Amino acid sequence: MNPAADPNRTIDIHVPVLTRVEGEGSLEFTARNGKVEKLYLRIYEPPRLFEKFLEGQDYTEVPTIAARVCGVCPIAYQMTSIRAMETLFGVPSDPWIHAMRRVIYYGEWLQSHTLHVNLFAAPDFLGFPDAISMAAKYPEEVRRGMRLQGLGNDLLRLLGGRSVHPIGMKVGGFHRAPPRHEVADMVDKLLIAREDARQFVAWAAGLPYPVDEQEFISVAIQHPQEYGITEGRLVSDHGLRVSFEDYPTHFREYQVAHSTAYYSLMDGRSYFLGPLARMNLNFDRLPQPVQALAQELGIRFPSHNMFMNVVARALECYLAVEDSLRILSDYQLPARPFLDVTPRAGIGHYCTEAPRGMIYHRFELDDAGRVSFATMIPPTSQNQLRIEQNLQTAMERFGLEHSDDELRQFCEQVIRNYDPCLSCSTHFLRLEVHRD
Amino acid sequence: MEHKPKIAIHKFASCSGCQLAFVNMGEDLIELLQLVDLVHMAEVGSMAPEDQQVDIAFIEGSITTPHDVDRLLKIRANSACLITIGACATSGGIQALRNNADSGEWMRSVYAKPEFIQSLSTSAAIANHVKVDFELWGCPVSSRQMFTAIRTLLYGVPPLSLREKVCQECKRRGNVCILVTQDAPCMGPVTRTGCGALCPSFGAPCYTCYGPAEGVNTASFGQRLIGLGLHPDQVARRFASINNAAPAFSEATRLFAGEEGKS
Amino acid sequence: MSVANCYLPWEAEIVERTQETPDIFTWRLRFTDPEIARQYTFQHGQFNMLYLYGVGEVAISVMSGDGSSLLHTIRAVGRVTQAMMDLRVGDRVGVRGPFGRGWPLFDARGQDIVFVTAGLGCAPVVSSIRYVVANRPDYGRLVIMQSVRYRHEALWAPQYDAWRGLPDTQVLLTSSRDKTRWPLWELGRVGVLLDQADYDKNNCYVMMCGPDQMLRDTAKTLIEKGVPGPRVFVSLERNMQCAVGHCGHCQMGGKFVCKDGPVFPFPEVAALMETEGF
Amino acid sequence: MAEVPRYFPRARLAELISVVQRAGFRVIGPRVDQGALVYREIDGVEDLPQGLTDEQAPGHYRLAANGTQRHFSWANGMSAIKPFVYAPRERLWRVDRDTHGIHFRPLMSIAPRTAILGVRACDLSALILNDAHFLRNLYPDPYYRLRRENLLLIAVNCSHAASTCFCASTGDGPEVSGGYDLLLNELEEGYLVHSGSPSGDEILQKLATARPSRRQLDQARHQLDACRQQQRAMPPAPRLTGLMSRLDHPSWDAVAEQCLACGNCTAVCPTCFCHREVEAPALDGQSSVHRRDWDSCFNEDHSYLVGMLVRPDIKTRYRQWMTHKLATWQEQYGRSGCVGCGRCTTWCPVGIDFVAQARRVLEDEA
Ligand SMILES: Cc1cc2nc3c(=O)[nH]c(=O)nc-3n(C[C@H](O)[C@H](O)[C@H](O)COP(=O)(O)OP(=O)(O)OC[C@H]3O[C@@H](n4cnc5c(N)ncnc54)[C@H](O)[C@@H]3O)c2cc1C
Ligand code: SF4
Ligand code: SF4
Ligand code: SF4
Repeated sequence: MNPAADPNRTIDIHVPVLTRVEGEGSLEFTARNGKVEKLYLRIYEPPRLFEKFLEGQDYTEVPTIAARVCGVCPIAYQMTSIRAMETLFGVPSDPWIHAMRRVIYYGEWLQSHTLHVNLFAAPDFLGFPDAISMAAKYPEEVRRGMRLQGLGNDLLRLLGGRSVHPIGMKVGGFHRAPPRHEVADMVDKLLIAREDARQFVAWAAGLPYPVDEQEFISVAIQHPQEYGITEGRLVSDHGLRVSFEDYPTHFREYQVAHSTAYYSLMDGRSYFLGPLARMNLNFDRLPQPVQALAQELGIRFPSHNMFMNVVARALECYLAVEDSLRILSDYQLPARPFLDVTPRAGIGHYCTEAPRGMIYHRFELDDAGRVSFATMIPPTSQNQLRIEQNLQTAMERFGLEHSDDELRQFCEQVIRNYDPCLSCSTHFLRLEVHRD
Repeated sequence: MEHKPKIAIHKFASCSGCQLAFVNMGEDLIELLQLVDLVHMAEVGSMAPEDQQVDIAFIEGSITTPHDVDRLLKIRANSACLITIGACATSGGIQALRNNADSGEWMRSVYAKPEFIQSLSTSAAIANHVKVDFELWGCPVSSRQMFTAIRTLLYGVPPLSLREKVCQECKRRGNVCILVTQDAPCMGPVTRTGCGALCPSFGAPCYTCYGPAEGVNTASFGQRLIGLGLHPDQVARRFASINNAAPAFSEATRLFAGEEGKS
Repeated sequence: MSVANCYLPWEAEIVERTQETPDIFTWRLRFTDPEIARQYTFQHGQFNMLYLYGVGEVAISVMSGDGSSLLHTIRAVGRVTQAMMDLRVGDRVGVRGPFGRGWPLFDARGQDIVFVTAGLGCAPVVSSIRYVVANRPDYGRLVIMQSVRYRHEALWAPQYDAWRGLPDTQVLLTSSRDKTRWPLWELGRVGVLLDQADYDKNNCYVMMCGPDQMLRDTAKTLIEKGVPGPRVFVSLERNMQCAVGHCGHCQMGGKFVCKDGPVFPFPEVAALMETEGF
Repeated sequence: MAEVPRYFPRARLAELISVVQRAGFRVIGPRVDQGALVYREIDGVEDLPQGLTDEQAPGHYRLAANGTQRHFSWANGMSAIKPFVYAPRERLWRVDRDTHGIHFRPLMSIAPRTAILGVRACDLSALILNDAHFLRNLYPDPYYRLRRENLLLIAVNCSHAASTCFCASTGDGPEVSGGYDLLLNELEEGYLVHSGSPSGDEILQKLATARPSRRQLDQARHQLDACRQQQRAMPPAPRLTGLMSRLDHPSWDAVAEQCLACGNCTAVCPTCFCHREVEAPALDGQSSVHRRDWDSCFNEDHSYLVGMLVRPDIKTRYRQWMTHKLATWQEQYGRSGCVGCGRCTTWCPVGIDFVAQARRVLEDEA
């Protein structure tokens, strides 16, 4: 152990590359006289200007291109743009399509969440520098996580053809209805995976987490009956209750002079998105078996301990398995897996719950169904301000007397906890480093 | 095998999807890690510096900043074999669309304070900057492509690279051609094989994510798309998609966007 | 070759390995199954499919030997052959064969024999030269013409020198890319040797191996000089994968080079060799 | 149609299928998929198309209702029998490595006993050509043979020719002349059925059939006669060898402008046999599987030789396809390799008309 350092020293920490996050970013902060003075989360991701590429594209092409913003949550990008256009075109809802959309979403959640819990987060709490060294000590746990991740990929493949940039969805529904025998195979896999998923939650809930109580506003999609994913309205635990098209009146993006990226504010305040926010708002909408497991394991929501985000993620994995199983067990082949759409001019707004939290799209289309203006706001940019605030208070509470190394490690943990997806580069810039 | 080969996966401007394809190998990944040392892959927390000597460096993403160029040169100098993975690294990716646009103008319209952005005006393929030993096309590459490449290299043999058209695999799978039965603007006849004819197997038209095949006849095919009812601009956009900067496709884009005469 | 499954290789061991030039090596192979070794026979000009574990197969002429001592000379040019160069004595490979139609050495008895080769094309021919040399009394004059790009690439140079000393034997060599002329060597393509060759054009067999263009040009010159067309034989190369006339890659018009060839009387293929694309 | 056929009404078709299934065969029949008819496994008569006909033209295929109760009133679908005997992808053998060496083992998948229902005259002719290529060879192909020996062929005489059909001119149709186990003629209200083999006899015995009426026999004959009136005709085989003396004809350049070299034609052609061998090593390095995949002379690697391509461009590749199919095939197998099914024309994405192109090279007025 390091001898305690002087908490009043000037600390300059620069974590050059954040590891075990999606994409690449870095953190830089300076403390003087026991106070954090400056703290930047930097995103390396160079701008890729997707919103611009979308201009002039036919609405049919949008899901394909939008997916490329992020290989980690392409379904969220595809689905949000698809639903934005469908609402504009007035496409009626269809129970089969709705159910299958939940399943493909669960696939993405499961894939992304298990990857995070298993390979990114667990090494932090079990004291390993990375997943590879953890795997040597915990081979069975790592394999179980990989099996569940594989199951997420299988769900994605069933409806989308492949796990990264799936090709199965279109405006109006799906290109293909999976044949019965493929669904039956999937049901078998889900049945087997149930127990894995329960153990996975128990394991995740039992990791030795620090306590990091934070003040924050949770924001998520809420649906009257279901755990909100692709349908519903935006709610917060501070009284927000609005439809998706009201997003622009409450949420605002801004760029700050000293910072590297766009930040988002909701009614002038920072807010928090992601699995924990969803659990905080929608726990009572979870299917019975999922709520029961949480109770059995003593998991309680709402919670303001940031590290419960990992547990929330694990519980959503179980949700994904249970609910997909329920949906696919009653599978019926539809006459057609999509509805016809007729493009029309106007503006379509939509939000869905990406693995990392709510994502917002807005498309302006002309009469031919071509995009004239696009906005896509990923969850990580919305969480950005929250992460920095979290770091600031958590760091002071953790104690600046810790060595630089320990501080650095702690910061990384805090950041990773959000599973920030830095690939969602629509609004991230890379700027010069400002050093003292 | 005397020494365990070292492999690294580096990321430039990309969506991380190709790396994810690697992580998505599932239990094969565990098998693979017994055969090789993964010394650099920020996503999973392995972080050897760029100047560590490796046997195989996989590169994801395109080159968009001067800093990228420095990093890439360092990686190249220290890798016995350098392989690009995915459309971004191999052809510049979807973001290469800005190469033809006034990117200053684009930046201004997307970002309030573009003066902070340090960015080359283009999104360039890795081969535009350094020598590339092999290219794995696809957006994203599949896990299979990656481990087949690694497996073959472990045998001391360059990976095989098939460049036939998607149609061939589509027919092997027994799919009905949706271009012929539904007038769907499927790009299979100009797109390189590798995906297993995924889209047409789902009844969806191919959109070129594996890049141009060998010996493509884009002029004739573009005319055919016009015959199916597409406007020449739509034809140009079919080519100017995921691999818009691949020469065969950027030429086709110019041809149908009618810019041939202007330049 | 096993008639039950013509696709299935047999295991063979590399029992000896010689590096001939920086990129050419010779293997001596032995089938590990003694029964197969015992049954194996071949004709000069035929080839085997050699399989590299985990990578694939290539067509390689059989130089000489029998099932327990099979010689193959290979030039490392691509994926499979370059990796084959790294194999060591004791390593195992797969072998299928022999395939195809060989040289007409039996019909050619009593006649003058003219060998013309260019580049590595010499491999399939060298075994036949050795055969003729070993059965010298059965044949008339022996003329060996060989062109290489550079003199230092001449494989088996000592062997050529030895042949030069045999009675009734002429060895003519040329290098097409060297700048200086060496003693006993000409400069230029194989054509420059044809006038020096001494053989009875009405009673000879010509056997040639090399790039298509050289084969075509030389065959035409020889026929113009009066050699009967059906006495001029060429060994052709085409992409080969199955070696049994199924996969279609080696087709040249109506011929399957793997089973109808690789050795053809020139008139059978003359027309196709005139046009690009066959 | 030498001996007198038997007759059964349409309602009994289901029974025929179940008799065949009970005899231990999986039944492959025409099914609608993505707007076309293709041979797929069927469970029963309900999976067959009914009242559908096909409209085919260069680069164009559509199904349309024709107001009948018929199941076979269409010309042909996307593929013939080829994929069921010569699989698009076939694992040939596997090799395992251990400290003793490498061990080869053939991978002969057990070919299920397969009945194909709805086989056309052109398909059967093509099958005979497939046999010639794969079996009447110094090295018969064991994989092909296994599948071939497990086939039961239930053929149907065509009652309608598509605009792309020209089997009458190649002598391969529309009437089935042999090589089947059972042969059907579909009439308005039922089927005439012939047996062509002992297996056919066996099945026919288990089926309740009747003597056909004169009217029914006439109907079958008229249908076939009508079907012989086809819009396209390939020049006779001896003329086709003339392609080889026209290798410099300018129309090869013209067709190369249009051809995509995508190989759809060779893939749907029931007689094309080209394939490549592919190695699939296991990740752990302890074993490897060697397989073959359909290939096409339109692919660059088809004619690859170290450092060069024998056929470097679309022109030489298109010319290879046409000259092989129509001319040099005759040298190999004693007849042209084209059975007049017209698939290469229908399924060409840019609609190159095979017959018209052959005529252009031969400067033959249609
Ligand atoms: C009848 C015959 C006899 C031959 N005898 C010899 C010999 O004795 N010694 C020798 O060194 N070479 C010989 N060759 C040539 C040898 O087969 C090729 O050099 C070899 O196939 C190249 O394979 P590669 O994988 O190293 O090259 P790549 O360039 O990587 O070729 C890839 C693949 O293409 C095919 N291919 C490429 N070139 C040829 C070719 N010329 N012939 C057939 N298939 C090819 C093979 O399947 C090969 O694996 C012979 C070829 C034939 C047809
Ligand atoms: S069919 Fe085309 S777009 Fe679809 S996965 Fe394959 S290459 Fe990509
Ligand atoms: S060449 Fe065309 S018409 Fe002839 S058999 Fe083949 S696909 Fe049918
Ligand atoms: S060479 Fe071409 S035309 Fe001939 S069988 Fe092969 S693929 Fe078909």
